[in-house]
Amino acid sequence: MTVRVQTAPFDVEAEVAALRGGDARVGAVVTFLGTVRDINDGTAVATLELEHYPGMTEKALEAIVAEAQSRFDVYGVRVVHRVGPLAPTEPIVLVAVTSAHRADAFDACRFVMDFLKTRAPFWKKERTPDGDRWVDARVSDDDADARWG
Amino acid sequence: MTVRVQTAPFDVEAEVAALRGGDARVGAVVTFLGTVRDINDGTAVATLELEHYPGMTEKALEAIVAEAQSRFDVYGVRVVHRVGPLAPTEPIVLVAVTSAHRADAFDACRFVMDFLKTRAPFWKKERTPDGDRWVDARVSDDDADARWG
Amino acid sequence: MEGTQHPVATVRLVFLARLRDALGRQDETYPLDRPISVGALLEALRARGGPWERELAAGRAYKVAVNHEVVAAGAVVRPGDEVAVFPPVTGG
Amino acid sequence: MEGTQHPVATVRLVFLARLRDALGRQDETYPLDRPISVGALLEALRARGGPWERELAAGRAYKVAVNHEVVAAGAVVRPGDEVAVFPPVTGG
Repeated sequence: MTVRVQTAPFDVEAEVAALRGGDARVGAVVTFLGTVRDINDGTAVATLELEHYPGMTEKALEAIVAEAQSRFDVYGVRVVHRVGPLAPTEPIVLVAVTSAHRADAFDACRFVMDFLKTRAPFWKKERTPDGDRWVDARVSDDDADARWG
Repeated sequence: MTVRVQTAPFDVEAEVAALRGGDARVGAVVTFLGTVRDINDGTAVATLELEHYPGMTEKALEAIVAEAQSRFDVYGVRVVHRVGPLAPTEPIVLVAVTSAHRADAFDACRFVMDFLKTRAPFWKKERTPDGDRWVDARVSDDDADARWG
Repeated sequence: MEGTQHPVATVRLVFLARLRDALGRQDETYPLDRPISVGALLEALRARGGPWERELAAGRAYKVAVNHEVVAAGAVVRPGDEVAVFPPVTGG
Repeated sequence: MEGTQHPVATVRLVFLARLRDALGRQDETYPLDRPISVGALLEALRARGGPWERELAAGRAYKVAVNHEVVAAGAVVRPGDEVAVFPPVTGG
């Protein structure tokens, strides 16, 4: 399974080991780990609540991975995204990519994250000292998505 | 220690955990792991032998990290590079970067790898079925370095 | 195969995240016995007034997916489809 | 502080990787009692003939570091310095 959405924590080392799979063609492994910050746009965040749309979210992630695999020369791509309540410093998302060379691994990992941020159906709610609030979409994420043309 | 050169294997999970250090300002962790390929430029490789220049190599890596920290908005950068004999699939180098946001983490990690490949005093010798051979510098690495201007 | 043995005369509506909170429901079974456009469906929902009129107004930022694919207002909704309405995504 | 109590009249030469193999040594203590340019030092080494003349020829791809900093041929080598000669790097 290259794509998973789950409430449970994930084990980065195990995910990367499974992706590498002892394949000696692999020369480069790039991973992105997204973690909960305790400050967002200047507001203290106690807990983040992540929601997805079961069925559609998995399909969207699979489409993003397929697009990355068609654009870049990579061997494997894995995406694990958590949902539910998450405290500061907890991992939210892991994207791991293997390739023969570093340029494709970096490009593909970044591409997946940029598209995931703008295309994948996930929504964040922050629990702050002033109450709960849904996070608004960031303009900078749309810009990052637009980079890929 | 943000920079280390060693013959022993490294533990990616432990290195990343030490770099993150429970810092809730961190929202993005990008890691690059370089691993030994069994094929290089079409030749089967049995073992790689990595050599460095003790003293100068560590200084060069520290300069690369300092340059990355001045160019990008990152919290921490860690580089661990192995030397000595390495078999296919074994990790050679780890670069890990923490930042508030993913763009700086990706840029800094890639910058460090591009400069490490072209500036850091490491030399590779391949043990192939046809005998040992020193690896020649890659033109594509110089190109990657030139990207950063 | 849908509709050959048991004709479906409804669509499932799904509301997510902030819109679910604002509209006060997570999903509903909506009667629909013939194809209509997404725009016409939204117009019918807005006619409920209150939060429906406010949240689904033309200028508001929200998206519609039919059977898990984001679509424009001209897309067609058929009986048996699943139609989701949600705010811009903020994942990762 | 170097040279105040025990004047140094040598430099340490270090040869790395393929050049160490080709020149047949890893390092040597080289007599030097006054500053000279890197170019003049290389010229003196080339005068040894054989692999020295071949490997350190002007057109060959190699680099020189003085006290761990890569330098050009015009740089100055002083007694007490460490001078390393090595092929283009191929790390990571």
